[in-house]
Amino acid sequence: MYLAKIHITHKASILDPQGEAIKNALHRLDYQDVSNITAGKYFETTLTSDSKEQAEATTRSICESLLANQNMETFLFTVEKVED
Amino acid sequence: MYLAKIHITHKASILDPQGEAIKNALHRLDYQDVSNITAGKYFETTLTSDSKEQAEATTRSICESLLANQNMETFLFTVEKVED
Amino acid sequence: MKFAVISFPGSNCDYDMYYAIKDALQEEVEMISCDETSLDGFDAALIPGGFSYGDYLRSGAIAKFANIIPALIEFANANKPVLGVCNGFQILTEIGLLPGALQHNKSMSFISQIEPLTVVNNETLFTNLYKKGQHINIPIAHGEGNYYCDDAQLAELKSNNQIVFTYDNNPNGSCADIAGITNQAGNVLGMMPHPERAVETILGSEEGLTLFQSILKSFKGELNRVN
Amino acid sequence: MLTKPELSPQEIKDQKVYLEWGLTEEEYTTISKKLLGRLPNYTETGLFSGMWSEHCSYKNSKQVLKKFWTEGSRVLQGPGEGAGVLDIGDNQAVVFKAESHNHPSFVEPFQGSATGVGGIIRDIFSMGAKPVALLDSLRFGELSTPKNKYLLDQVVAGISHYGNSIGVPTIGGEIAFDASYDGNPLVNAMCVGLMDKDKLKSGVAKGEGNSIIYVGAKTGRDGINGASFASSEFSDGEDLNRSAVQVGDPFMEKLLVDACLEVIDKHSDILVGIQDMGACGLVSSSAEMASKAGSGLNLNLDLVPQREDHMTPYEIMLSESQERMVFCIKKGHEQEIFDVFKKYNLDAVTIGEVVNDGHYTLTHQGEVVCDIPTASLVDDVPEYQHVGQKPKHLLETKENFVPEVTDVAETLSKVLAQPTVASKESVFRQYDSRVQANTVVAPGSDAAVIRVRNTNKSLAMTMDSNARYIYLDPYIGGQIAVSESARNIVASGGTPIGITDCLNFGNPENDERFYEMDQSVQGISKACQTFDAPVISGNVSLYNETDKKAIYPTPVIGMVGLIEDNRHITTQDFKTAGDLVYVVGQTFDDFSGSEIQKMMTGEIYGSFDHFDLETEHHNQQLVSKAIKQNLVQSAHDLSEGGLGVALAESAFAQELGIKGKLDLTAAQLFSESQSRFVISIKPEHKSEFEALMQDSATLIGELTQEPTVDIKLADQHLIAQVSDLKNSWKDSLTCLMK
Ligand SMILES: Nc1ncnc2c1ncn2[C@@H]1O[C@H](COP(=O)(O)OP(=O)(O)O)[C@@H](O)[C@H]1O
Ligand SMILES: [Mg+2]
Repeated sequence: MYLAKIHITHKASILDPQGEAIKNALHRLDYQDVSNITAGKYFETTLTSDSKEQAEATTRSICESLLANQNMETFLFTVEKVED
Repeated sequence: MYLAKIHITHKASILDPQGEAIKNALHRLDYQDVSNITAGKYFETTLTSDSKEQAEATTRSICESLLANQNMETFLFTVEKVED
Repeated sequence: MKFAVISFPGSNCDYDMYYAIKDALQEEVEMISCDETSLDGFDAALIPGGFSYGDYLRSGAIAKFANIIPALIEFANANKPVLGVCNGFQILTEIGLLPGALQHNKSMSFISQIEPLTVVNNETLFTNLYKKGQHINIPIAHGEGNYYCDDAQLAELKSNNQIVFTYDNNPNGSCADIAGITNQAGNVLGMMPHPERAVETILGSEEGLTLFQSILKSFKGELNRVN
Repeated sequence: MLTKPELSPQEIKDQKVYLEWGLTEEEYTTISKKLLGRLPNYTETGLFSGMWSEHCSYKNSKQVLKKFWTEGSRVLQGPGEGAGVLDIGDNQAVVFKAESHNHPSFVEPFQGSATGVGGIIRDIFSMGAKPVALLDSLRFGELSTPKNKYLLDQVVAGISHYGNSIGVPTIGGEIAFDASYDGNPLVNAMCVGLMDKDKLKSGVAKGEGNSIIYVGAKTGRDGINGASFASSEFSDGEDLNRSAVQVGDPFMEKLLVDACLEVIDKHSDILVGIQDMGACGLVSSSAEMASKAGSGLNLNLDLVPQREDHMTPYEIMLSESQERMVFCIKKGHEQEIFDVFKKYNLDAVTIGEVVNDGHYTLTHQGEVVCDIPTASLVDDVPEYQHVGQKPKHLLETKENFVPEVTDVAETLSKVLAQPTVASKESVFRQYDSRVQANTVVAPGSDAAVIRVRNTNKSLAMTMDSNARYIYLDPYIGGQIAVSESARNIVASGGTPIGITDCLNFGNPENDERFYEMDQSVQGISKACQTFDAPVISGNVSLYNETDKKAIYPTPVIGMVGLIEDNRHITTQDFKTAGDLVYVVGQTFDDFSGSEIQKMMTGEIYGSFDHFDLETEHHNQQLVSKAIKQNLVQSAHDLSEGGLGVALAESAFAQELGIKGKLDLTAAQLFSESQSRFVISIKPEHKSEFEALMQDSATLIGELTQEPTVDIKLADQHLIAQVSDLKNSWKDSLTCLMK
């Protein structure tokens, strides 16, 4: 069994209203040392693939087809083998 | 300057509607080797704190007070020093 | 009786609530900003629906830090009526006046429709003019209305009679079909359906008005008891 | 595109970069030789390319738009401003407009449709009106491909996200599917607003020394020069190289609406003009405001709030970042505006001033980066005259289609399941249709209805168009589009008072496409005059072609009607067993472009031999009278699928049956003859109703508690369970989306 950890973040230049709203809230709450915050998504997937290569291929494919909106987002992932 | 990477995930015992919906979609798309997927949030924060300890304290505090709903979610973070 | 409607940036049912009190119930009502710090002089507080601060992180999450919140908690602890509808319900759970949390609808999409509900508990200050077990139709409109709490909490809600409204055909996956609950003391009600959209026949239903009339009735009863 | 170093004026000329930006050889020559007397620099060329695009200038469509009928006694503001305005009495006015966001929605369906909604809402409140309702008209390719399913899913999610969050109810619309929209979906949104008549504002910048104030969101590199892209055909593979997508922030816009309406309400005396930043962002809003008064502007781009570092003047001026507006404010009163916006936590900064020399001057980091006559951007755009040519497919003659229906119940069930006919509930349940607590008739009936608070009046509204008809006969099809809208309004108890339109067509430089646009506009205009419903606003989206294949000509009509007395509000649902059911209007063999033709043959062809605008108007007036005399229990207009579909749809809500007979063939149950309604009345009104209708209405039978449709036809006996019909109609779209 494999575990994929997937991070999805905004491309630079794309407006991130969620990050903005959180940043404003933190400043109102006086967290002055937070200079920036960006909001993204995180997924953990367990895969029953036969090999690490296959698990990686599947992970890439689901990122491209479903999890990330490539118009606006980029993704990064790692795959590791875990006990069944 | 410090960079905090924050992961917010559902507590294991709690139904994760978003993860469920994605899993169903993936199965419809015939990704049979995906046995499970959980959906979470990922934030990157830059902090101008004076020390790593302070940056960690701030990060913990914003997770507890704002970013995570501790009824349903848990958080994990790392803090590293980065170039200004 | 004097009502406060607490408006947050991004609230969009604040005026609906305001008009429900002013025009349909015909009682005194004032719109107050969440930047205020006091609820002095009010007999009931209403937290309307909408998307406070855009609801970008989690619905209600950012609203819990508004200036008015300590006053609201104090108001609730003084046993005065507090009603949160939709986003108002979400805010009440975030600030801990009500247990549990509201997750994404099971379908993951927004649902707007008229929803049949059952009045499970008609012994609250919000429901005393309904009959127990009465079926009413009230519109819902939400993306995150899937009520969640753990088993122990659910058992407690049941044994204290805190479940006030349930859905007849659970549209969003809420545990135990919950559409609305009160706190233990019974003076704080949170509900996803919108009673303020069902206060005139021309809008298709008056069955939401009964809720506001119940609040008024309890208030008057209380006044008589005190005098 | 973002990182390309700026070329010199000479390099622009030599390398002919202007062609890439959509300016033609002749246009470039006109600009450099005639208008400027020198070569335009990089920034200036960019501004011209945006402002001279079809999207901003209407250079290919003006000739046609002039043919619209825009008069009428209610018109307070016709086409030309952010939105049109009609008088509805009691010092109140209704404001509305529709806009297309086709190209952005193809590239990025969620944000594309969301920002389409955001944009049209800004048009409404920039006139001074409170937005009270949204509608959407959508076209996709067939739901047999994953891409089309994805587009539908995401477009609807985007509309729902923006409209729900900002708190404007989405109360109506339409969706149709046809292969011609493969690779070219249409996403049109309409917004309706209400205001006090005397608060009307316009987008103008005048008065030397008055301040130009920028308000709202910061400027980033979103959708730079989007208008010039929207004005060209796109080909497959383009979705790989695009500049940054525009992201909408409905929360920001909610604050912006509230702040702007506060300025209009409380600071009207110092507000000279207000306009939203739409296509071509800052340049188009500011230059249009100035050109209206023959003014010039000096703008300092360093003062423009920016979200990103190192933005160039070209990027700042042509960015299509959302949720931004421009004000022109009387000199010395700027602080009043800043104070309002501060309360809402929004940026508001003076970025320049009005000057009298007619020059549009931009400075950036101490340098003048643009100095051109304002008029050259707005008024000197060439207008192109086209001559249409009848499309080849209209010259072929083929005998009109008449379907062979062997099992009428089964056919009815199948027609009800066609995606264009089937229930759209799975879509509109995602839209908050009741926020603001004014919705009387939510989606699911004919026109939607919202009441006007504190009066006894309501507004009815609808969006309609049947592009197949227009493809087969642009002139008659255009008339039918308006007629169908009017029929929806009338069935809901209203009187049509005006329309807005979205003209979605292919490449106008192609004579056949131009013919389609020209003829359908003339048809629309004629019908508008007949119904006394002028065109008060609209939008043009041309070049809807992928790899040289054009969409069906799709002018979408958005119509608003007035209901003077709330007792006249009527819905399509049958109410009580025992009520009598009539069909108003005559049924012929009209199958050209019909749902059953497409279903049975997979193609559409044929002519329209029976449509008559006068008959249409006559029937509508009869129905309107019957409603006003309180004779009507339910009214439903007939459209796609014909009488069979309309009867079934009316029966669904209460699950009532109907028993009766009709002197029509089974096939004619699916004829799409126009000008018809299904009406139900209480039996005690029979003689009064029939006296009013004379021979325009035919009794079909009566409603029954037993939920069966039981109608004897000339050649068959239709017997079907309402629940079976309902199931095939109700679940079809959801099943197709799986
Ligand atoms: N995209 C949409 N958004 C909102 N409502 C819609 C949409 N599509 C259809 N509807 C609603 O569904 C109902 C039926 O639509 P339609 O079949 O187009 O009616 P008609 O043929 O009478 O114009 C109408 O109330 C309409 O407003
Ligand atoms: Mg209709």
